[in-house]
Amino acid sequence: MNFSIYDFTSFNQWIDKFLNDNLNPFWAVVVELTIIGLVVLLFYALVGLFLVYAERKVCAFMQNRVGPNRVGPYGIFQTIADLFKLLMKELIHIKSADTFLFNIAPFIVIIASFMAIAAIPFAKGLHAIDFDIGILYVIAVSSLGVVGVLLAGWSSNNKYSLIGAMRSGAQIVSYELSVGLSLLTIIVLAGTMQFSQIVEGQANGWFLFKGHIPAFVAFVIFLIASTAETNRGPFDLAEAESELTAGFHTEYSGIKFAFFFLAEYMNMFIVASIAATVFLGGWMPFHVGGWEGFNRVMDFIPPLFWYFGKTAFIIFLMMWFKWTFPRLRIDQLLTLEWKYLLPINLVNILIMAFVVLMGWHF
Amino acid sequence: MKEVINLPVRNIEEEEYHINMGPQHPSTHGVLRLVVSLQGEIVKNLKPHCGYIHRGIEKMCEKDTYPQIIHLTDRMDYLSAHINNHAVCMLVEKALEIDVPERVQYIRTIVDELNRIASHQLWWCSFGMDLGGLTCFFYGLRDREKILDIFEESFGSRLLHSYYTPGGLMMDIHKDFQKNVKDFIKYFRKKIKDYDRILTGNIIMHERTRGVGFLSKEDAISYGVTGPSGRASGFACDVRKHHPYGVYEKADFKEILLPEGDTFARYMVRMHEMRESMKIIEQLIDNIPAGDYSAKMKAVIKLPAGEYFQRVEAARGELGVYVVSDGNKTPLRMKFRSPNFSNLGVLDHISRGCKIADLVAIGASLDYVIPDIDR
Amino acid sequence: MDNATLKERILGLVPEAEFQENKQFLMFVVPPSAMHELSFALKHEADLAFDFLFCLSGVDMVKYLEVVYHLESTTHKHQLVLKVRTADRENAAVDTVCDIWRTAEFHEREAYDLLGIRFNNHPDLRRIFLEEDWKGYPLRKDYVDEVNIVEL
Amino acid sequence: MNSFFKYFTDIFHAVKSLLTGMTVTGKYFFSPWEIVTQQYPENRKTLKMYDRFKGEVIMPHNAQNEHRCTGCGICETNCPNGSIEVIQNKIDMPDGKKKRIIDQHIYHLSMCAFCGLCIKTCPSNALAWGQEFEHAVFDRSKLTKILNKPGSSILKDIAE
Repeated sequence: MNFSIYDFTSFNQWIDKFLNDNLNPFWAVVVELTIIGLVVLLFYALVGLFLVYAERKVCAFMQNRVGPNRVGPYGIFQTIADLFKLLMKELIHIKSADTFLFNIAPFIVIIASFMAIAAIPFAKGLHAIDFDIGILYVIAVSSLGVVGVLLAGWSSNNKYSLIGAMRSGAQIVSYELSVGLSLLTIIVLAGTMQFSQIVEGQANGWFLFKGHIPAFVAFVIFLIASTAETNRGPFDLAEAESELTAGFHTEYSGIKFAFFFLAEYMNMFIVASIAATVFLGGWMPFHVGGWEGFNRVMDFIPPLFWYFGKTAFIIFLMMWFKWTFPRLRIDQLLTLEWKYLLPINLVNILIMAFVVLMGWHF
Repeated sequence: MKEVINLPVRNIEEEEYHINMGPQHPSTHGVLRLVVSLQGEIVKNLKPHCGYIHRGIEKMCEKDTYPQIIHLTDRMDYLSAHINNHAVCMLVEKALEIDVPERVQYIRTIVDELNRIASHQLWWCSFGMDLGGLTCFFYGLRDREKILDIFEESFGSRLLHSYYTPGGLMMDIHKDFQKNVKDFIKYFRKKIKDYDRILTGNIIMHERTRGVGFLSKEDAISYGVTGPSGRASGFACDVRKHHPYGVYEKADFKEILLPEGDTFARYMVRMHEMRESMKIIEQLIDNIPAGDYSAKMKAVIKLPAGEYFQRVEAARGELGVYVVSDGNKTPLRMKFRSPNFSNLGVLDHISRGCKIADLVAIGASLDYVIPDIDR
Repeated sequence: MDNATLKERILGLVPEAEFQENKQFLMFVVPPSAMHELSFALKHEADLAFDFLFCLSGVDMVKYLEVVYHLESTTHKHQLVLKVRTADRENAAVDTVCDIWRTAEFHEREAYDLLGIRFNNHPDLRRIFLEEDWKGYPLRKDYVDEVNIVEL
Repeated sequence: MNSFFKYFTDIFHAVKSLLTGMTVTGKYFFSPWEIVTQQYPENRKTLKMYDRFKGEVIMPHNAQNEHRCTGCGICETNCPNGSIEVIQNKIDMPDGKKKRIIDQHIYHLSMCAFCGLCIKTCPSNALAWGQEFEHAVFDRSKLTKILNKPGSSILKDIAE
């Protein structure tokens, strides 16, 4: 048995073999699923907490502030303190709310983001499920979250919430198109929807560079559209605190509010990791076709590091957007999608198909 | 036997969807309540409800002597406290026909303009924040802090100064005042470029504000919309130009007039005004004449019986003080024509047919301070 | 237009207007019945063109209640003050001018709220600062409120 | 064709304006020396208020525990909010006359509007601004202060 931080395949096989040796096959699968579930849950909570902290620090530095600095050194335990505060807060019962839907909405939101994590490859072999339609699955699952948002807005029986939820509905329906189409551009180039193969396909250069202009356009569109899809940055119309106080989660308190909050950050993490995987090679180190020595040096940096570095970069970009731009109006949001992003995207796919057909990519 | 219930026939088209914006709402800048009737996201009409922090300043003034009134005027439009003080002081000086020393006039003008810049900076913060750009808020406050530091050093407090007294000033300016003001102007000339880069030039901001909340010149005059909001509609209403006071006649500055009348014009007028104010200060700061910081005043100030009116250009528009005196040391009636109160009246007119997001932008561009509306 | 000709002009419009001495403004006391008509003329006649009502205040002069209109013309730059008096404290009523100068709508509501001067034909005459069920008019000199007003 | 070009120039200008905005926030992100926040309770030692800062009204006493207040009550009449109460005492002078002196100068900080009229109008300059600004207390009654210290007396040359 030998495992390294460069390849987790043998480690996984070792666990699988160990369980199968000691248990009957059914229980081995159950134990494996439980382990994966627990690991993902733990990962989810940790990343969520870290992202909240990171966001607060990033925005603080952009605004000439220090940010959280009271709980622990440099305030690193601030979000944990916040979590405890939210856990202990009263869950306010809304009298005229649709109680069942009101309670179920935060879970729908959080489950949608939870499911998407399963398909994301973190490193070679560190991959919960490797679907052959991985991208399709992630797009399908991550857009389920809007159902939760709509239910939350509707069931709160609050006018601000309803307006926020309706805005969010309109927003996701339109921007889902751009997200899908921009990923489709890369699928045309990669020729597969399986995440592991997409990553492998970037062994001699990331798709962003291999697909040059059309890939770059698709990357920019994906960044914009995915920011919109996660209800963040200049597209946080569903929350829009200066207009709708807090939008769809106005009436939520305590841990239910924390679920929405956490789901927002996890969605951000998910779209960032999709962008990193599809455009920037996922865990694949920075390779240039033909430069063997250079590639060797790059290989020396562990894949997990590459993966989280790229994801953090995309997340930083999204935070940068959020803390710089004013918010769009709902009609401008839809104009941006239907008049600019969608037509450009369609043309871009054609160009990409042409490029692939003629073999003009690297 | 079942009872037959006659449900009223509901006409969805005619039903109004009311939203209470406020009294606690992030974008009303205080405790103002707007009852907004919506159709979808489109505002059909709105009714402002004010008075949540009505303190009866006009009634309190009837019990106070004139020097005591000064500290009440601080608390009306707290963002242009010096300018409010100036109005009352000038009114008393005019009624008593006192010649105020030249030095006092200069200091008052400079401090007024500093206050105007500070007020516009805070407006810029909240404008950016209302549009959703939270970072603007911190940049604006960061630079406003510099002015507040100058105020604190010279006058002892940051927001409610009570620095002017009838006939002069509470105390002379601090010895570092001139140097600090010049340093600030140098600093702010650099920083205001950031303001332009982050918000003025931003495409989202243009889209959000261009053509939104149009107010024609005729309506601006009829509704009495003064100050930067009125001047953005082309209404030449700058009291500093048309009824000069202080030493504004000695300073060379432009009255910013823009013809567009939309939210963006109201934004631009204020941005230009900050630069004009800096120009005024630069012209005056080195020429403060030596002299006394207060004229000789009697211990008890009694205004001769009669009526007096004084207009000044506050940061948000024209502030009028109307006093009816019966010869006592307290006024018989003191009325403040507050700029925000008149500006609020136009909100219903210009926000009809726009969206909720536009309503927030319009409200931010009118820049109301609720204590000034309620008084 | 200078104040002397303006005075003649106003007296020509409303002969029963009473001229008042004031250092700052040209000031007239106008009978309540003539106020609306005069306002209309002031706003719309080209040589007068008083289009900017920069202050409207209600005053309790103990003997009578008074509404003071401060007017300015943005084209001719002349100013004028009109006053309307009513001795009836119980049912003080004056014609509204908010159809002529829209800014009067809020200022008249304020005068109604704090001084109890009713404005005929006002589209929305409600209390503006105080609650609907407030008793009395606080800015009147005979207003007593032992709960809310603290005597120092 | 014109509108076709406009479509692309619009996009170009939009992206350019957005990037300009991002350079500003990006610049501040990477320049932590521009941070303006003060670490308040930690910097208490180095924090110095300006001389003229209006923290509270105080009555300066000298080393012999003497103040300058004659108890005339002008500050009380000038205070717009009634936050000063002057309680006077009558003492018998050696020559048989009665003389008013100050017993207690009560200052309600909770009602003070910091207008400075008491300090400005005081004929003997007995009052001044104090630089203390941490006024938060758990009990409102602690905000009522007696400005003349116990056992203090009036400065000789003021009394005459």
